[in-house]
Formats: sequence, structure tokens, C-alpha cells
Amino acid sequence: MLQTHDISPEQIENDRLYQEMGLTDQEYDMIKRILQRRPNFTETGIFSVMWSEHCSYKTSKPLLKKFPTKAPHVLQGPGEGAGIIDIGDNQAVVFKIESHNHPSAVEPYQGAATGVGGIIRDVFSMGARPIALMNSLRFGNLTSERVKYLFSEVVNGIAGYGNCVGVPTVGGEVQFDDSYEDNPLVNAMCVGLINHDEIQKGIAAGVGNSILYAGAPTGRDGIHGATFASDDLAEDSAKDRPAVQVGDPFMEKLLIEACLEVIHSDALVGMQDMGAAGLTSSASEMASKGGTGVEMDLDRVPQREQNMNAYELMLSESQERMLLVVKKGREQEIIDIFNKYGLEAVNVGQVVEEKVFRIKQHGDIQAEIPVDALAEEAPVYHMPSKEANYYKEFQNIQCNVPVVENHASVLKELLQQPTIASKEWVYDQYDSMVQTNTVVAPGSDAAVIRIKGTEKALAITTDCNSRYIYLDPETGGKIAVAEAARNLICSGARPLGLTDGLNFGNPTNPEVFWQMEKSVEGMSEACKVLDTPVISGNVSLYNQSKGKAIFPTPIVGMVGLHESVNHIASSYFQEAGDLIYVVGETKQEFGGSELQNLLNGQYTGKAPEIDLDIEKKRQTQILQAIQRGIIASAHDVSEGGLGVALAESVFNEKGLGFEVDISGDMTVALFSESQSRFLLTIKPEQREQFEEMVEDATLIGNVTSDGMMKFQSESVSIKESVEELYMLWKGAIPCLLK
Amino acid sequence: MKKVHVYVTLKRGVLDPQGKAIQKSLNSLGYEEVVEARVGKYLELQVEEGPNLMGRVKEMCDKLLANPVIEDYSFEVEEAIHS
Amino acid sequence: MKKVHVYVTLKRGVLDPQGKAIQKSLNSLGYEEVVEARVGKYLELQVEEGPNLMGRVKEMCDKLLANPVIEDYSFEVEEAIHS
Amino acid sequence: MKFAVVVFPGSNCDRDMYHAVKDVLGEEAELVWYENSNLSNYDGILLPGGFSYGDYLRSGAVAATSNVMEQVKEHASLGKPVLGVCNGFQVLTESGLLPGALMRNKNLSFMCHQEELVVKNNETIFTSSYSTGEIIRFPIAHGEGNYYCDEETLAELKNNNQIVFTYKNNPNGSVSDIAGIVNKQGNVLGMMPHPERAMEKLLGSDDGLKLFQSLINKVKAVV
Ligand SMILES: Nc1ncnc2c1ncn2[C@@H]1O[C@H](COP(=O)(O)OP(=O)(O)O)[C@@H](O)[C@H]1O
Ligand SMILES: [Mg+2]
Repeated sequence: MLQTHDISPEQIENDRLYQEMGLTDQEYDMIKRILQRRPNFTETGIFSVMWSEHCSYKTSKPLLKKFPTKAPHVLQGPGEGAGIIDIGDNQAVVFKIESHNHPSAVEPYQGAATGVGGIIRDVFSMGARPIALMNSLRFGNLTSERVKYLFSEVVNGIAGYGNCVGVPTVGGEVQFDDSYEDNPLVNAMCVGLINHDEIQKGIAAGVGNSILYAGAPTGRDGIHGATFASDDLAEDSAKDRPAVQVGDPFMEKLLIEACLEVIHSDALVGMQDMGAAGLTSSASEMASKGGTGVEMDLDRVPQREQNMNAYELMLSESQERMLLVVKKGREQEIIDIFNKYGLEAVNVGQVVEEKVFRIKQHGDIQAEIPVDALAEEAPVYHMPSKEANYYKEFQNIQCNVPVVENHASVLKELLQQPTIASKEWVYDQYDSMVQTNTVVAPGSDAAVIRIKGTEKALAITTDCNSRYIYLDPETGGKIAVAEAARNLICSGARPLGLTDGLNFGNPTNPEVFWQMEKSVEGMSEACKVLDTPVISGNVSLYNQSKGKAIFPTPIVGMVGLHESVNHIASSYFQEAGDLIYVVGETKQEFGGSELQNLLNGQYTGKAPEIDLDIEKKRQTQILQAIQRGIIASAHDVSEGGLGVALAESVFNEKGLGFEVDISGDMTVALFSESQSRFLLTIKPEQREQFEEMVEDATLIGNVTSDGMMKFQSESVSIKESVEELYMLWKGAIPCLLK
Repeated sequence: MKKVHVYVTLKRGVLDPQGKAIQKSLNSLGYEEVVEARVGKYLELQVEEGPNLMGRVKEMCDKLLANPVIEDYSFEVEEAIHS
Repeated sequence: MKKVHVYVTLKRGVLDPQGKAIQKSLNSLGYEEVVEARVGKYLELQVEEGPNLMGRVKEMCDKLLANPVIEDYSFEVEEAIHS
Repeated sequence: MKFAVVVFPGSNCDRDMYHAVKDVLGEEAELVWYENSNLSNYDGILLPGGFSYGDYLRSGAVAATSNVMEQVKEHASLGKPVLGVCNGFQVLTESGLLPGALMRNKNLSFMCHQEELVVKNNETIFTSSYSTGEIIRFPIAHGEGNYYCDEETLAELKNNNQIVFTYKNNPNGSVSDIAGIVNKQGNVLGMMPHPERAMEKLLGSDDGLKLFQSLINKVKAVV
């Protein structure tokens, strides 16, 4: 890393030192034009982080515009710390997802922990109390020691941070595939609850008002983290290691309580967390949104280490820090609140009329930049897009039914695939119950959190099947959104909206950009049809190693509402004698399926088809049926097909079993991954009512009390012990980690 | 049999929230003279004698006992009193 | 300024699952010669000079740094190189 | 009955405890910040779970040295009830109000799920509504819940009937499956499982109701 700030502006230009900070020649020229002079070292650093993909979205912005973001119930769309959706009674739900992929690849425990800390700050900086955490993880296959280490340490880090701050981790997902071998994905989502009148914005308004710095002192942590996150994960990324930050969840817990007390003071004007690019991005974004400027004196910034220069102070990504704008003359009221919690809060500057970002240290001006140049006017690139070569090939592949000799043993193997197997090893390490609201804990389609003092509950899920997206980004994008909604519907909730975590490879590769473009288009289409606007999100690019991109992985984090806790449906079969229905038709679709992976070790062909109108119709009908109390249990059919869905429905130690009749080909019936399918159970006496309400439903069998799974077709008959398959499913991940 | 003492400490500059909390707590107990506390790990290994003991312990530290991203280590070898 | 090194170890007889886990992973990494590992804490305190340093550090250990039910401790004082 | 829920920096089950006694049971309760505390006006003291001081050094250790614990000791010495749950239990052992120590779970991982407990002693003010031998379900959520004491102390705990709850399937390696103990006088209970998380069927179990009801009945009978 570049060490000294004694480097002169001339030297930066002549030796092209800006390139080492991630700026291109054109961008450097733009900066010179904006400043009408050469930038000094600190200024070059400030531009480089603000113009990094992480902060400016310079390549993804044109795509993000495609997302539908408005709806009557959306109180805050993209653009703030987190998005906000009205849930009635003057209450609203706040949520966002954020990635911490690159830090987690280098130091998995701290990388994951600080990822959790960061997303929590995004939510409480809006004034909301964080009430739930989710995480969406991708790793290579659990065969190498390195992957096992990454997996265990990431889980450990999420637990270490989330458990300590007292926000329950109620769900998430973990999938395994070779494409994530060196570049794991660690996306964390936080959900908060707020009253309408408590909503805060990250805005620097009111000329003369003071800028308060609160929380942890600044150290030399994570300098250039934002540009690091926008870079290829190179073989020698070990040298970036000092850039990894360490989290302090104890400090964060105090910060949450202090900030949620501060929002009740009318001395507070605006508040924002210091995330990527630290003091630089929080201060300049607040000014840009406020149409003002800021002046800060770095000598007043609390510092953990000695002799930090302006460059280091401005770019540090030390954790657990907040920036507040406070009415002039009332600083002490706010400072007292922080002090009560043992936290430091200091006045470091003020809001000025001139739209400038002015930084002083040791009495000298270290940086002076027009505010809008850093935020709104950052460059935007329209990258070339080119349909991936493999795509046409895949589209032409005839989909044959794979040859399965023994369906029972294939089902057993599928249940032990880490992507399908029980994730109890993961979520048992998370405190999923603190705050005493968790009605449906990890392990179901969606987590459910009740809202104290009301009849309401929230359902939360994260989803993304990146194999389908790899095969066909547009269709896969639709499926990702539809599947998330399906999960919420099965829990009995009406989907409200979503946050997206777009994880892709290097966008300068036109085929990668095409994957981004097409999947965003697919997602947008599904959002429109399913009426789930995008209210926040995050983009993580350059996820690749050894020159190969990860599978395109746009993760969907979706939140839904139960008007009443009485509408909460279980994904488990309830009682012997209940009738088992499948809604939706099962086609011959194996592209991107677990079966394909199991048999061939690769993904080819077409992704399963999806018709969004049919999806919408079924979701509406099933939700209504659940709300009327007609459905005993509901589960969506996803990875692994109906065979896996049926098995999962009896994996809750209740001693139940089932017998189902399969018409047609057993392989297709059990393992095809056709979309828009639901597995429902109904009390026999409600059969008529159900069939009237829900179309496309086929009765396939009934729940039994004998603890056996029975599948019967014309040619094949299977009988297996639930207990035995349950143990295989439950033990698979612990066994691989041994 | 040899006894090996391994000391693992956080690298200078790496945040040590635990140390900070301990320092504050000592201060509030009246030990105002404590101006800094840093927390590390201390390991005692009982190792059977064999060639290249020092080299192998170094390897153990690099591979497992310390996390080179954020930690430094040192060690010393002592004759075990009981063997 | 003085630098104080404090070593906190689990009492003999108290089970140390973490030590056991480390020993096992060292063995499985090929360091079969490690027959036992015990894990403790190592603290570095920067202390301003004053009367009765040793006595006060002992008090800190008794009151906070070690839990006498499960832990033993020892410490040593060193002149700090930078003050 | 009036409860004080003592809030340390880093406590995170304080509101859950408050919700349990105040909203579910309708008793008086206050959250009391550890610094500005006067505990003399409360009938019962609740030390909640969480990570006081981040659990740095040892869980509960730093909180145990805070001034408010002097008041808790005084309250206890008057025979008034003190309940410490999870981190609260750790604070009680660290401060010497209860014997033994809580060490890292045997498998070295944090764990969170429902566990079955056996009520070993229903003759305490906390357990009179249960029957001895009754099996109840409480959530656990801890990384350091492995109860340890030396053999002498264990013998004493047994002789005095101080073991109140044991695990049916010991999850963390605790000596003699211990999940909760009282002091000799019987008015200070420490336990790792969370009764305050088992107050409503909607959340999976309401077996914790009887614990608080036992206590409330007892205190009200005296008053
Ligand atoms: N993929 C996306 N879809 C929609 N909104 C997005 C997306 N990525 C980022 N945003 C929005 O852009 C804003 C800035 O995001 P970001 O820079 O990630 O926040 P932070 O500063 O907290 O890291 C946020 O409001 C976020 O919700
Ligand atoms: Mg933010």
C-alpha cells in the first residue's frame, strides 16, 4: 500500500499513483477538471473510494434503474441506509441486505462479523430497532480444508457478532458450489421496526449545525476497503490483509441503545453510519443529500493510533462509528446520551452553505472538493454487454430424463447434498430467540417474528438459486424473486417488498455484464407481477478468482406481513390422515437441478420455465386458503424436487410418515425442479372447500402415523424409514466437517 | 518430553476490544495506573522429543495456533518438570 | 511506565476442551508429538509507575483477571521499552 | 410485586425479562441501568441474559465487579429473591453469590434451541408450582454454560438440595447435568436456560410461567 502523504500532486500524476488506488486515467483527468488543479494525496484517496463501485455503483447504476421501487406502502425506497415499508398502525418495517465477500475471504471470522455489524448500523441509523438478522452464504464444496475453515469461521463470526448484540438471527441460506471455492459470498440482512414519526435520514441540513462523531475511535483499519471490495480477489490478496477490520459487538450494542435514545431528541437533524469509505462517504453523502457542504477538523476526531494522517483518517473503515448532524448549541444534550452509555461523542465540524467538502488537520486544509463531485456526479459507465457463449449452446440441449436406477438411494444421496441437507449445524450457533418474538425459528421456508403489542407478524426469507441464473439469467432472475415470495406465502404472509444483494463477477467482462443485465431484468419483471417493490440493496462485483467468475448470485431478501398470528402456517405435516396435494404441474425439467449435479457433477441445459402470471394466481389463492384456515401445512417445492419436499415435511420428530401415488415417470415426479409448485396438506373435511379455492391441485396421498415414506407408481414402489432418512439429512454437514 | 510455551498476541494496530474493556474495568476498580491492556492467548504444549522441535513448533504456530492475518506469536521451550 | 505480563491458566484438574481440540487438530495435521495442549490467557498491561506495583497487580488478578474457582495466574514485570 | 431488571452495558435479554413479568404476568417491573441504581425498593431482582461488557475476559466477570452488585448482595442477604438467567447466572457465580463457575460449552460452540429440564427441587421459592421430577422445556442460548465446581462443592450442593434444574440430555458438559442452582438460603437462583423465553405457547413453550408464578405467589403471601 502507498505509505506517505508527502507524495506531491505532480508525482501522483507523473507516476500514475492514482492507478494503485483504483482510478483510471480518464477518471484522474475528470478529477483535475473538477478541481481545476491536481488533487493531492488525500484528495486522490477520497475520490478513489467515492468513485469505487462499492460507493458509486458506477457500473450497476443503469441496471438498478430497472427495478420497480415505488408503491403506495413504500415509505423509503433505495437511497438511504435502508428502505422502509408501511405495515399499518403507524408502524413500518426497515430492511436491507449487504455483502462482505472479500473481507470474509481473507479473514472469515472478522469479515463476517463486521458484515453483520455494518448492516445492523444501516438499520438503526434510520431510527429503527433491529429485530432480526438473516444471512445468505455461498461456499465451495465442503471437500477442501480451506473451504471447511471458511465455512466454520464465517458462521462463527456471524454468531459471535449477532448473538452479542442481541438481535436474533432467524434464518438464511447456505449453498455450496465449486464456483465459490476461493470467493465465498457472505451477505447479511437486517430487519428493523420503526414508528413512522421516528424515521431518520442521513442528511446534513441547517447551515451552522454541528457534525458529531460518535462511537469507536478511528484506527488504521480497512483503509481502502471500498476499493478492495471493488477489485478482483487476486492470488496475492494476502498483502491486503491489514485492511481487514475487527468488530466490537459490545460497542455496537451500546451504540444501538444510544442512537435509539438520541432519535427522540429534537436536537438531532440527521444521522448516518460510517460504512464503506468511513468518514469520507458518510460526511459527503450527508452533505450531498442536504444540498450543503461540510467542514471537518480531523484534530478533533477520536483516534486509536498515533500520528494518523488525513488520508488514513478519511479512509479508515474502523467499525462501530456514527456521524450525526445536531442543532447548533444543543450538542451537549446529544453528547450526554452517548456518554451515559460509555461512548465518546465529539463535535468534529459543521454544516456550511458552500457545497464543499473541506477537511482540515493541524491547521491546514488537507482536502477541498465540491461535494456533488463525490456523490451525485460520480462517473457512470454503460458497460458493453454480450450474450454468453454457453447460453445458446445450453438452450439447444434437449432435456432428457436422467437415468435413475434406484430412486430410494438417489433420494438419500440428495438429502445428504450439503445444499439440501439440514443446516442445523449452522443455525444452532445463532441466538434465534432473543427479543422473544421468534414464532418460526430457522429451519422453515421463512422465519416468522411476531410484533409485540399487535396481532401482526413478519415473515422473512432470503433466496437465490444461482444455477438457474447461470443457465439463463433472465428466467433465473424471475425464479429468485418468485421463490422468495413462494416461501413467504407458504408461511401465510403477504409479500411486501424486497432487498437485493447483487453478487457477480467482473463487470468489464461483457458476458458477466450480460448476466447482470438479464438477471436484473428478470427480477424486475417478477417484482412487477408479484407486486414486491425493491426498497434497498447492495452490489458486490469482481467476485472471482483465478480468472473465473462465480455463478451470478443476485440474492433476494424478502419480507412479508401476517395480519394476524393466527395466519401463520407450518411447513411440516401436522396429523395422520391429512390429505397431501401438489399444486402445479411437474414437467420434465432437470437443467440446474440437484439431480443433474449429483449424476453429472455439472449444470447444463435450460433452466426450469416460469410463468409469472400463473405464479401470481397460485400464490394469491393459496394465501387466501391459508388465511381462511383451510391449509394444515404448506411447503414450496424447490431444490431436489418433490421427493425432497415431501421428506422435509416429516423431518420434525413427530413420528409421522406419508404414502403418495405417483402417476407417470418416478424420476420426473420425484426429482424434476419445475417451478410454481406447492406441497399442501388439508384436513379431509376441508377437501371440497379447498378444491374450490385452489386450482391446479392434485391429490397425491395422505399423511400417515407409521413413520414411513411410501412412494408408489405403476412400476416402482419405495418404502423407507423417516427416522433413517432424517438422520442422514441431519448428519450430513457435521459429518463433512469432521 | 518438552514443555513449550506459546504466546499469541494481536498485531499492533489491530483493535483489541477485549483489552480495552479490561483496562476500563481495572480503572474503575481503582487501578487508574493501568493505561493499556492487551489480551492474547497463552498455550502450554507437552511435546515428545524429536528432531527439529523449534522448526516444528514454528510450523504449528503458522498453520494453526496463530492467525497470521491479525496475530503475532512467540514461543519458548522448557524442559518439562514432570515427564 | 512498566509493562506487566500476566498469565492465566486453567487449574490442573479442570477440563480444558479447547486445549483438547487444539491437541487433536495438531495431531491430525501431522504433529503427533504433541501429547497435551492447555489454553490460557496472556495479558500485557502498561502500568504507570507507583508504589507497591507487585502488590497491586496481585490484587488485580485476584479481583478481576483470574477466577480462583477455575484458574491460576502468575505475572512478571518488565521495564517497558518505550514509555 | 415489584421487580428490578438490572441492565448492564451489553445485557440483551433485559427487555425480554421485563416483557415476561410486566406484560405477560402483569406485575410491576422496571429496567434499572446499572449505574444509577437504588435497589432497596424492589421485591425481587432479575439479572438478565446477554453479553455484559461483551463477555470480555470471562462472561459476567466485569459486571460482577460493578457497584450495583454490592446492592444485589445486600438485597440477597435480607433473604429477598434474586434470579440470574444465563449471563445473570454467570454474574452470580463470578460475584460469589453462587458457587462454581461457567465454562465454555464442551463442544466449544454457542448453542441455541429448546432443551428438556428436570425439576430437581420444588421446595424453593422459584419452583413451588412445579412438581419434583417434572420435565419442562426452556430454550438455551449460550456459549459458556458448562457448569463447573470441585467435588467438595458438588457434594455440598447435593447435600443441601441446591440443585434445582438439571438437563435431561446434557448439551454443554455441565457437572452432574446441572442447569440451575440456588444458594444455601434458597433465595438466589442462577440458571442457564431461559424461563423468560418460555412464557407464551406461540413462541414454543410456556413452561416458564410457573417459575415466575411461584415467586410472585410466595412474595405476595408474605406481604
Ligand atoms: N442492488 C440494489 N438495488 C436497489 N438498491 C440498491 C442496490 N444497491 C444499493 N442500493 C441502494 O443504494 C443505497 C446505497 O447503498 P450502499 O452504498 O450499499 O449503502 P451503505 O452506504 O450503507 O453501504 C442504499 O439505499 C441501497 O439500498
Ligand atoms: Mg449505510
